[in-house]
Parts: sequence; C-alpha cells; structure tokens
Amino acid sequence: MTDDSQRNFRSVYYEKVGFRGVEEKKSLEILLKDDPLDIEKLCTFSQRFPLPSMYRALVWKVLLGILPPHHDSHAKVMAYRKDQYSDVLHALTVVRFVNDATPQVEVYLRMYQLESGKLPRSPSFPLEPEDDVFLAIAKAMEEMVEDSVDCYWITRCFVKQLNSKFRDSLPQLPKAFEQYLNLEDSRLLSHLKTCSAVSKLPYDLWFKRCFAGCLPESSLQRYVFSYCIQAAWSLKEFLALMVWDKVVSGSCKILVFVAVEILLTFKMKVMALSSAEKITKFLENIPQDSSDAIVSKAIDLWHKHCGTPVHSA
Amino acid sequence: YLEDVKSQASGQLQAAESRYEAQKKITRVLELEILDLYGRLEKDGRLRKLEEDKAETAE
Amino acid sequence: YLEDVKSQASGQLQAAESRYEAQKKITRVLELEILDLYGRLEKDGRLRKLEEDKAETAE
Repeated sequence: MTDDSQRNFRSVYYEKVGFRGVEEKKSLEILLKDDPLDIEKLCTFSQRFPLPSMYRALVWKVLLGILPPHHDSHAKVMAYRKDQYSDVLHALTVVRFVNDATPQVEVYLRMYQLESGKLPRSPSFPLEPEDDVFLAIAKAMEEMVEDSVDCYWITRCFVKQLNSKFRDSLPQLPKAFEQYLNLEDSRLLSHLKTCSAVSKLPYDLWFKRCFAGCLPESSLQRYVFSYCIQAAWSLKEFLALMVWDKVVSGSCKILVFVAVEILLTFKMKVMALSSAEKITKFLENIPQDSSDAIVSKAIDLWHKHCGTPVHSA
Repeated sequence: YLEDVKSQASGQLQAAESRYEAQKKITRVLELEILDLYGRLEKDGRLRKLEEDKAETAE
Repeated sequence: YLEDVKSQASGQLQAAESRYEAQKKITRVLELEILDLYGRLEKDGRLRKLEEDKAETAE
C-alpha cells in the first residue's frame, strides 16, 4: 500500500464517518420521516453515501420493494412477508428438503427455488451455476442482516434485481470494464490482451456475484477498525456494503469500477504474470494484505467517470 | 391525496398477493411430492410381491 | 368518492386474504397426506428390513 492510497483512503473515511457522517445520518433520518417515503431521494442518498448500518435493512427493504413507501402499511406488509417466509419454510420441511441441520443459506436457496418454481425433484441433485451465485450472495448477506426473515427477503429481491433490472446491463459490464481500464491504464489493458486474458477474467465472480466472497475482509480489520466503531459498522459488512448499497439503489456500474480498481491496485503483480490462467487465478484470490482502499477508490473512480448523483434532499 | 390512498392500498395488496402466490407454489410442490411418494410405495409393493413370489417358487 | 376508493381497496385486500386462507387449507390437507405416505413408506421399509433380518437368521 502506497502512502498516496493510504492518504486517499483516510481522507475519504474521515469525511464519511467524521462530522459529515453525523450530518448524513441526520439527513437520512429526515428522509425516513417522509410519509410516504420518497424512493427516489432514498436512492440518491444511497448512491452518494454509505448507509448507516442501523438504517440499512430498512432502506434496503424499501428500495427493493419489500416494504411499501407508506409507514402505516409497514406492520401489515411485514406480517404478510413473515407469513410467506414461514409458509415456504414449513413446506420445505414437510417434503424433507430441509431439516434442522441444513445450513441457513441453503435453506434460503431452497425457499427461493420453491418460490420461483425451480425446486429440483430431490435435494441431492447437483446445484446449477445460478444456485452458486445465490448461495454466495446469501452468505454475504447473512453476515450483514441479522433477522432471518429480512435476510431471506433481501437476498431474494437482490438476486431478483440482478436477474431482472440488471439482466441487460450485467452482460455489458465486461465491455465497460475494458473501456474504463483503457482510460485509466491502457498499458495494463494491452498486457491483458497480449496474454489473451481479457476474455478469461473472473467476470462471473465480479459481476454476477457482485464480489460476494471475493473481497478479503481480514486486512480491513486492523485498518478500518476505528472507523467502523465510529460509524457503527460491523467489520464484516463494511466492504460489500459500500458496493451493495449502490447496487440495491440501482447502479450496477459500480461493479465495473471495483473491478478496474482491483486491476489498478495489483498492477505490478498482474504485469508480472504472463499467462491468462495465472492472472485469472490471482484475481480470484486477491491477497489479503493490500486491498484496503479498493472500494473507496472505486467509488471515487465511479464518481469521476459517471458524475456524482445529485442529492436533492 | 386520492393517489396516495391508491398507492398505499396497492402496496398492501401486492404483499398479500405474493403471500397467496407462494401458497400456490407450495401446493404444487406438495402435489408432486405426493405423486412421487405413491410411486415409491407402489414400487416397494411390487418389489415385495416379487420377493414373496420368488420365495414361494423356491420353497 | 374517496370513501369509495377506500372500500374498494379493502374489498380487494379481503379477497386476496380469503384466497390465501383457502389455499392454505388445501396445503394442510396435502401435508397430512404426505406425512401419512412417509409413515407408510417407513413402515414398509422397517417391515422389509425385519423380514430380511429374519431370513438371514433362518439361513
């Protein structure tokens, strides 16, 4: 990690969790008092700032359509959601797809499969690639959302958003990745091309799983510890959330900039590798000790190329 | 204000409908399971019959 | 007119809820059937196991 990126990272986070963090929290609280809630303003807020963890589940549920904008309806609608959750879960135990020993994320997967009419004939059938994506996302979500009803609904709607709202844009992301990498560092891109690595990069991990399980956490622990305490973020949620707040609120392009930033951060290493296989393997297992600033720098990069969303509150 | 009432109602209705749809999906899964279980019972029955027959022939 | 919209909305919601309740009753019936079938399958399984054991002892 260079001094420069460290400074960059620090400045971003002093800004985010220092006095401005308090201001942001206040302005979010004002937005949350609106009745009905203004979805557009909440989107803009999440695009610009990391959500304080105490409000994250609520904002995500509203943005993903799990809760309607009217406060009066929240209790009733959430009761429906809970019913639906326990109905589906119960049915799965009756047909012996899940039992007490089934890992929670697998329970979520079976529930999702049942609800989308894709439950296989037997639990012993091998999983489809899309199931692995679901599991990876559910696993990451489980770390951040405590309540299991919330966690299931958020995962379900998050994955649905990837498959519907972003269905057409996700396949475009590798092309956009190439384009922005070329703007940021054309030498790096030519190196990837020379190794014929461009088509073999871990795009599925980056853009289908939204980096779930990819960005290491342990390095962050010592580095952002103090910031996390101030901001009431748990360490585990920190990284993915910075990105996922943006995805939930409607931008999947942020994923491209995280990917570009990963490449820029590990430029020396990647330039030293000469085969596509080695490059891909390296990128799938980013070292634990030097990726601290990737996400915050990626967000800067995103704002630089796409402009900062106007916060109209 | 009228729009507001309408949108509030539609939010609730959507959640209620989704709960109903899930219940319908559940019914379908349970039906398939029943068919499957009947199939297994019959196969078991046939198998036992076959074994009994074999046992008799052997005697 | 507003009252009209409100009562229409609550009517729709009620309809969705009663559809759900009806479907849930079906689900419950199917569930019982499944439990019963599993019971029979297991009994059969145990029975066969028992007979096999007996056969082995007899040999």
